[in-house]
Amino acid sequence: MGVADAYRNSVENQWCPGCPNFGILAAVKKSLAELDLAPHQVCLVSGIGQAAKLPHYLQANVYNGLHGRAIPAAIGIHVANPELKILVTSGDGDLYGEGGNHLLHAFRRNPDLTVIVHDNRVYALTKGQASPTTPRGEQTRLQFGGVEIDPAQMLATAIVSGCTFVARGYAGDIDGLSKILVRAIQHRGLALVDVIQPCITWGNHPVDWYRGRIVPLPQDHDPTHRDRAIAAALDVADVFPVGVLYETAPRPTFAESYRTRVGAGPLARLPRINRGEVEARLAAFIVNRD
Amino acid sequence: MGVADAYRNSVENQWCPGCPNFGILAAVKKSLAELDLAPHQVCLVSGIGQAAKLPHYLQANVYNGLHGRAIPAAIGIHVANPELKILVTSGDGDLYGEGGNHLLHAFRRNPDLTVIVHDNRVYALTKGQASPTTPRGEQTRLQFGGVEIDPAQMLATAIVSGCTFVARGYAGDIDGLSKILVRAIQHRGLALVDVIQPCITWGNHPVDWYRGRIVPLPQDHDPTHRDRAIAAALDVADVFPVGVLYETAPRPTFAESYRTRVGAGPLARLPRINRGEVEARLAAFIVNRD
Amino acid sequence: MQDRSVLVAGAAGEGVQTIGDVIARSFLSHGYPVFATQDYESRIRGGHSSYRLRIGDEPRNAPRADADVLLALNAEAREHYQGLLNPNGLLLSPDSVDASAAADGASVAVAFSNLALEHGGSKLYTNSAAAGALCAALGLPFPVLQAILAETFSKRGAEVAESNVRAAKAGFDAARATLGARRPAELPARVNRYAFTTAHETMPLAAAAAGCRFMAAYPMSPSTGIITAFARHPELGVFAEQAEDEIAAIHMALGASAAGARAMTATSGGGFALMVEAMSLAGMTETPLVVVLAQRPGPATGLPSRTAQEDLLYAIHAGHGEAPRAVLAPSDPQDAIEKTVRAFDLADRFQIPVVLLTDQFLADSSFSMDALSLPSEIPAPHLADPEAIESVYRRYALTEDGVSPRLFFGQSRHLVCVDSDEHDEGGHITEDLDWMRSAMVEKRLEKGRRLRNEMAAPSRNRTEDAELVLIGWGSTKGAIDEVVDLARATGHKVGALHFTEVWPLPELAFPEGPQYWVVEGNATGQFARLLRAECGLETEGRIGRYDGLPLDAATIVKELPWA
Amino acid sequence: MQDRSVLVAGAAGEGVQTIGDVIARSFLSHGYPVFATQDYESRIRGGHSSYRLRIGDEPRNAPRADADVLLALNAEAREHYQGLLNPNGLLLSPDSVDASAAADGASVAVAFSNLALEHGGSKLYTNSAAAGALCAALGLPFPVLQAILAETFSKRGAEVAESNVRAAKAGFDAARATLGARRPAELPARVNRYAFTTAHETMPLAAAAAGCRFMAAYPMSPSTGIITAFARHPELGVFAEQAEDEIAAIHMALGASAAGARAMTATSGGGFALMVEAMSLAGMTETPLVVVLAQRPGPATGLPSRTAQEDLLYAIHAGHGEAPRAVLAPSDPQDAIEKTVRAFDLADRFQIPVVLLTDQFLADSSFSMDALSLPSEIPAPHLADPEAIESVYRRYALTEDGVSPRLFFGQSRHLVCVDSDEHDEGGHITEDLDWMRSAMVEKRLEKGRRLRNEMAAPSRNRTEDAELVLIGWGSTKGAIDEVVDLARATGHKVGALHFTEVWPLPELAFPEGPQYWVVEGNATGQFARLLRAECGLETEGRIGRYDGLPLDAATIVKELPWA
Ligand SMILES: Cc1ncc(C[n+]2csc(CCOP(=O)(O)OP(=O)(O)O)c2C)c(N)n1
Ligand SMILES: Cc1ncc(C[n+]2csc(CCOP(=O)(O)OP(=O)(O)O)c2C)c(N)n1
Ligand code: SF4
Ligand code: SF4
Ligand SMILES: [Mg+2]
Ligand SMILES: [Mg+2]
Repeated sequence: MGVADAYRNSVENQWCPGCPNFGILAAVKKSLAELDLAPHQVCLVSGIGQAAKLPHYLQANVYNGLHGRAIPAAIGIHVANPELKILVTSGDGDLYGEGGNHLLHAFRRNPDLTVIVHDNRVYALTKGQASPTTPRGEQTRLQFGGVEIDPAQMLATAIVSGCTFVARGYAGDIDGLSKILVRAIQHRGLALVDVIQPCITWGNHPVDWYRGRIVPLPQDHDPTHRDRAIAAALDVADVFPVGVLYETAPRPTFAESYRTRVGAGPLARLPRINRGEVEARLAAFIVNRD
Repeated sequence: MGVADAYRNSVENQWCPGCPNFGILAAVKKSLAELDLAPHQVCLVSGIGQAAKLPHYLQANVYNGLHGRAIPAAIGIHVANPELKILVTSGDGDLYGEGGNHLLHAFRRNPDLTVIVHDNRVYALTKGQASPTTPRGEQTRLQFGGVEIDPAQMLATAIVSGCTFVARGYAGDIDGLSKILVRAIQHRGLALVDVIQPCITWGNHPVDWYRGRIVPLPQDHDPTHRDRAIAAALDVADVFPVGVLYETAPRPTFAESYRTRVGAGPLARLPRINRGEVEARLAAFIVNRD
Repeated sequence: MQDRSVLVAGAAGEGVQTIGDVIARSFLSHGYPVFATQDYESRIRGGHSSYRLRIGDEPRNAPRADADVLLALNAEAREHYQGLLNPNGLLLSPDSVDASAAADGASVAVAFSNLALEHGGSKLYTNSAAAGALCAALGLPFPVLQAILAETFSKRGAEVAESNVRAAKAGFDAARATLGARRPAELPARVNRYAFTTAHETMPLAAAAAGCRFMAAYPMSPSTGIITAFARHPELGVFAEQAEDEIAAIHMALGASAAGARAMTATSGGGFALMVEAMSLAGMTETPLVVVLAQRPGPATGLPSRTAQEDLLYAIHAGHGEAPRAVLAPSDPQDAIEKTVRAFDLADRFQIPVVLLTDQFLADSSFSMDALSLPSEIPAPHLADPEAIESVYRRYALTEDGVSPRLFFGQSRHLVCVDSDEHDEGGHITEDLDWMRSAMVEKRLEKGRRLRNEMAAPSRNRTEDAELVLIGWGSTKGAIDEVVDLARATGHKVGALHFTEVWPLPELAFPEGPQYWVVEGNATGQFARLLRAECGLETEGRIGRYDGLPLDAATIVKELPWA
Repeated sequence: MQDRSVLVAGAAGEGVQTIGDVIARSFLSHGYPVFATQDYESRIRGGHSSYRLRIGDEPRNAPRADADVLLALNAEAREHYQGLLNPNGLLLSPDSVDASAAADGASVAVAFSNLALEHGGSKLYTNSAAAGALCAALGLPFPVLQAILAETFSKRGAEVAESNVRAAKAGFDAARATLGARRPAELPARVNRYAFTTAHETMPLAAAAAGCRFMAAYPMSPSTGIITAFARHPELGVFAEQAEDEIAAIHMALGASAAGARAMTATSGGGFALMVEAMSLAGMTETPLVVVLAQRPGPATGLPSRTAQEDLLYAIHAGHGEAPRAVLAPSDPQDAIEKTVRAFDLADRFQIPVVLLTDQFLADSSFSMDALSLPSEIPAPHLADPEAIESVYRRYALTEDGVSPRLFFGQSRHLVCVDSDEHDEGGHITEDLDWMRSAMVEKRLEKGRRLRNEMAAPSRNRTEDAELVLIGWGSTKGAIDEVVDLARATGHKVGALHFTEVWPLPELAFPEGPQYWVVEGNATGQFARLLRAECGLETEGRIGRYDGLPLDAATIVKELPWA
């Protein structure tokens, strides 16, 4: 088991002092250490937003792409180098708003990724507009009269869409979160972890408000029971059940059949196709060769 | 009650002779007639695909926009002229694939639209690639070895996302479908109707194959019961339960609060803002007027 | 008073903007015009940010990079910004600095937070203490600041207001004391009054006046202020929706427009990229639309909170296929009003998308304007009269000028068919290549030709006798006009041509004689290339800036041939 | 044999393509080159579609709009296409036509389907009967067709093959009988052999040879064939994924590329619009990528199954901010091989996105080529050696040529940081405007300058003594070369310059003397504008086509100054 310090780098952190994002960062490091993954075995993929800056703040490979596009980029990376452990870390706006379609279809593809959503219920980097998870009625720096539409239900959507690992975590509980993350990273296929992450700058509630509402899933929660999992996923009016909501047997992961054909390892290491084989195909365009 | 013939126009139909799309067209006309809607009160909105050509084939207002973008266009039309009955008619590729994100967020907004998905489980206009609903394992003109990912579960997603009317229809049953459509159009808020529409050119199964698998929902199906509705929505391995899967009390529809402010009717009919009011605001930028 | 540049610097979240704003308002209320720019990082707390004020007797709405006075709220800010301080400048900071750092200038240490605690009762009032010190350093009578502070904090109750004023007074007194003999003469009050605001604040008002009723957008710096203004002022009557993404935003706006509402969206380069397909759609369906494209440095995420003019050719060419569009690039808050009204009018009359090309500099810089006014006439929407249409309505009827009478969905019993495929006059899909396709292409092009005839020529500044003509576009007008004055003052016959309607370019002649130099906020000379392509103009020189900061006169002057 | 144009016309789904293909293969196997184009509507059944063959002694890979022989499968097809029949042309159709309709030409009625039923045993063999009739009308010995039919239908069993042959023979005999004295002399066999294929069929093979391992795309005409080829031939080893949308497609490809795989995507204008933001990303993150942009007429959905060259300036400028890219526009299936290999090489060496700009004409037209070959050397990927990197790896290390050594994720213990913000050498977000931002802009521009030095000059066809030089780009080469020959044959000194590397344009000189005319498949003269902007070339004339059909020599000749 490694130590979380091995992932420390010297990049200046741009988050607000005291932001629960630091808790997520700590939990990520802790879980990687626990799993004894060396930095070069890990690739962190993100979009744009406050959350999406996370990959810069630890030692690992980093792909910090465009707002909303972490998922397809991560899928490409996953196919091209299946040896990497890939974590997507981005915001609720990024993954559920701009990138919603990619997540929806990622559930279908089931690539071996851990998707960590920093769910602060706000667009923080752009200074406080509603995110897809902002509850109806809450005021923001754009929805001055209160949000007038219902929040997205991406955990429940994941469950009905065939995602086999769906969890909710809390940024304020580094140990608890890192335990969930260890399971998520170990899970074969796409694992979705929505992390309640109060924004202390733009959020409508102080951290305390959340702390009181974070409750562990009931002891007897059966993570293989779809309806109960959905109920726990939807049930966020004034309480946030935390833990692994849903976990079933892994489904085939993305690109498995291609991989059995071409073999393991990075695509860049595969030999180039035999020149003669292509030339033969070009020759086959000649009509009626004798 | 009007007659469906009132919606007939003289545009040449480009569908394959015998395509079940004709059944959907007939059911749409029938339901509009039943509801006594004059053509100019109706606006049909579509994306691109074989299905998306439907609006051209009847007398009504038409917005045939881009592939995947029918939903946001329909929302804009709905806000700008709430007097219109708006039907979105487009393909499974269009609405669940390219346009997936819009549908996901439309469930949250709950605009008063009827969304009719021509679910032929294929990209027909582009000649036979998998659509988001093509079952795993089925061969297509692109997935030669069979589809390797799971189908999208948009009906179940709608249910967990707050959509209050979710139905499955069958293109081969014009009467049954038009009954569902009448209810869907009458429903306040977004109504999603997924219509099983066998493609007789690119589909892997003849119409007969489907016909045998179309079953009405059980007599005792309770459309307000979320878990049962989800089960019926997901349950399409080899049987398609047809009918209204889910229906609950309408939620507030999109733009209601704006509408109470500015009044009913097309925005284009509202008087322009008083010039003086804007001038006063410009004058307010003067610092320390005396 | 002579032209002064004042820089307030600190970390994000530290109140730089509050101080800057209070000082700006104080000077304005004292009768002096202020030009204020903001410089900040893409983060919420920490880092470096500054508010720069340029104060003088006459409005000079152009940035200055150097500072006569630097107020640094902390040591990091001082270090980061003190290189900008002029040789005889004054440094105000909470800690004393060794002489060398402040070179020939003066360094005044005022313990803002201690004073705030002591006199205001809390460190919360540190910023007011700093503002007071700045006020002293600039010769502004304290009562002016006092009035502005009282007004600013009145909403938070009398006690808070008074504490702020006390802290400010303490800062003021402390600075005066420390300055001693170096303290400036007290500035006399003037009667002049100025409107003080940004282009992104005037544009939503102009849009509402132009009849805009629908706005959908997705937040993106530096464009977010536009939708925010509509949301903050529901009385403007503009329905404003935050979409799930930019694609949805523009398609919502197009749908609304087809249904008769004047509609717009706003974004920056990355979001505009996602709207490109819909720009092409607007061209094909001939649906009026106004799109604000607020530029920031790219590529990709680039520098989200900085400025650039890198998206000109992109704004013009973004969209597959060929259809007319207009691109307008306003130069200041008043021009932004006029261009916004014009954008809605052009969009409506030609049934095209119109891009309003702004940038972070325009979004965040407050100009002092003698007055702000709406155009004397705001054109009415150009919708057809359904009664005047006999028999069957055809949305794309072929006409001489290429513009078809436009009805909207549900306007009457006439049915409206809007289609993204190549279509016939009725709007239905066509595959008639013998005639209909070409007729529709020519219809759309004809609109473009007529549009071109209406585009405005550039404004001229002392070009009559100029030996060197600087050509600029959009937000750089203030800086370039200043260069003209500076150059003339040193005996160089410089003039300027300034474009605020950049696409399509009208027929233009560039008389032989002067050298032409293009000045723009990018590295590749986009407008220079455009002038070459469209007007055959061979320019002699190019001045580009691409470090994320706005073009200022000093930077331009340094590049002139005699510099 | 003299150059003959044969048009097979019918409704979609009626077998037009099968007949055309069988006839084309028959001629090819008899030793004659064929050029075949397809014309069809955006629907699955019905409407009008045609397969056009141009047959001669020498390859003439250029479209002809007129027809010497028209085979119409039904009355609607006959009506739709018979205007194209030359005065002495021959009309073959199932129903007899009154003399006036076939003017000076001959009209031969052969009841294809009855013959099929009678001799083949089923109407299913109607197309073979028609092919047989066509064979007779063209003087092709029946055994040639027989062999091709046997080969074509062998997979479906001997009986099906034989029935087809019998139906064909019946059609052949019936046509010969009806033609009587007008039947052509029997064509002698030749030993010549040609490769017969489209550019979109050779490109996937070239991509695989170039080391492409990853392709993600979303179906869109006319680009879909590219991903389909990879999927159909898993032996090529290219992972091919149908994405949920074009945005996902290009981001998947960029992710794969950052992880070391040579990657590509393919789309048409509307899908490319959705990739614009990622094009800018590729520029910023310096990630190699190849994008096939297969043009079709726009704007918006336009004419999905037709051809155009309307997306040139769009391909060049689509993306916010400024970063280098290359745009290559191949002219035929062999050139497409070379350009595809080159695209991967340029993408990799300069770490940029490269666009392969094709169109529906290139996608669907089969050329007869003397041979198809891979470039003699296929450059290896340009990845750095992790061993050679001491201490900390910096993805964006500043170098003289602007190109940083590239490692991929997981290649070694070195960590790779790829970032869309403006970044420092290590790839981390920077707000350093004093130096780092400008250094990174200049780094990227330097790559563009060096790229420009490597771009190929246009090919020349008889320009030495030309008085009129036609300038073309991309898929129009065959047509323009034919114009040169036609014009020379009538005493006009015409030459041609043809560009297949269209961005960036290299340093070029256009000697004074000849007139320069640009010929392109659009209405606004995009390449002419580009030449003016980049090279200052003032062109005297422009020939544009924008009706959805490919440029052909006759159409161009009509526009020449002496026409
Ligand atoms: C295409 C595009 N649209 C918009 C933006 C502007 N933008 C940057 S971050 C962000 C929202 C971030 O919200 P979230 O993902 O929840 O992250 P947070 O900042 O809350 O951690 C937006 C809209 C962008 N960078 N790119
Ligand atoms: C942006 C964009 N991408 C791709 C296409 C090509 N395209 C046209 S229709 C279609 C799929 C249609 O499938 P579906 O929506 O299921 O309709 P169907 O034809 O099956 O009725 C695609 C991919 C397009 N027109 N625009
Ligand atoms: S703005 Fe909110 S989410 Fe972002 S760093 Fe600050 S507290 Fe955290
Ligand atoms: S291709 Fe399929 S869906 Fe389209 S019209 Fe034909 S049968 Fe119907
Ligand atoms: Mg967030
Ligand atoms: Mg479909």
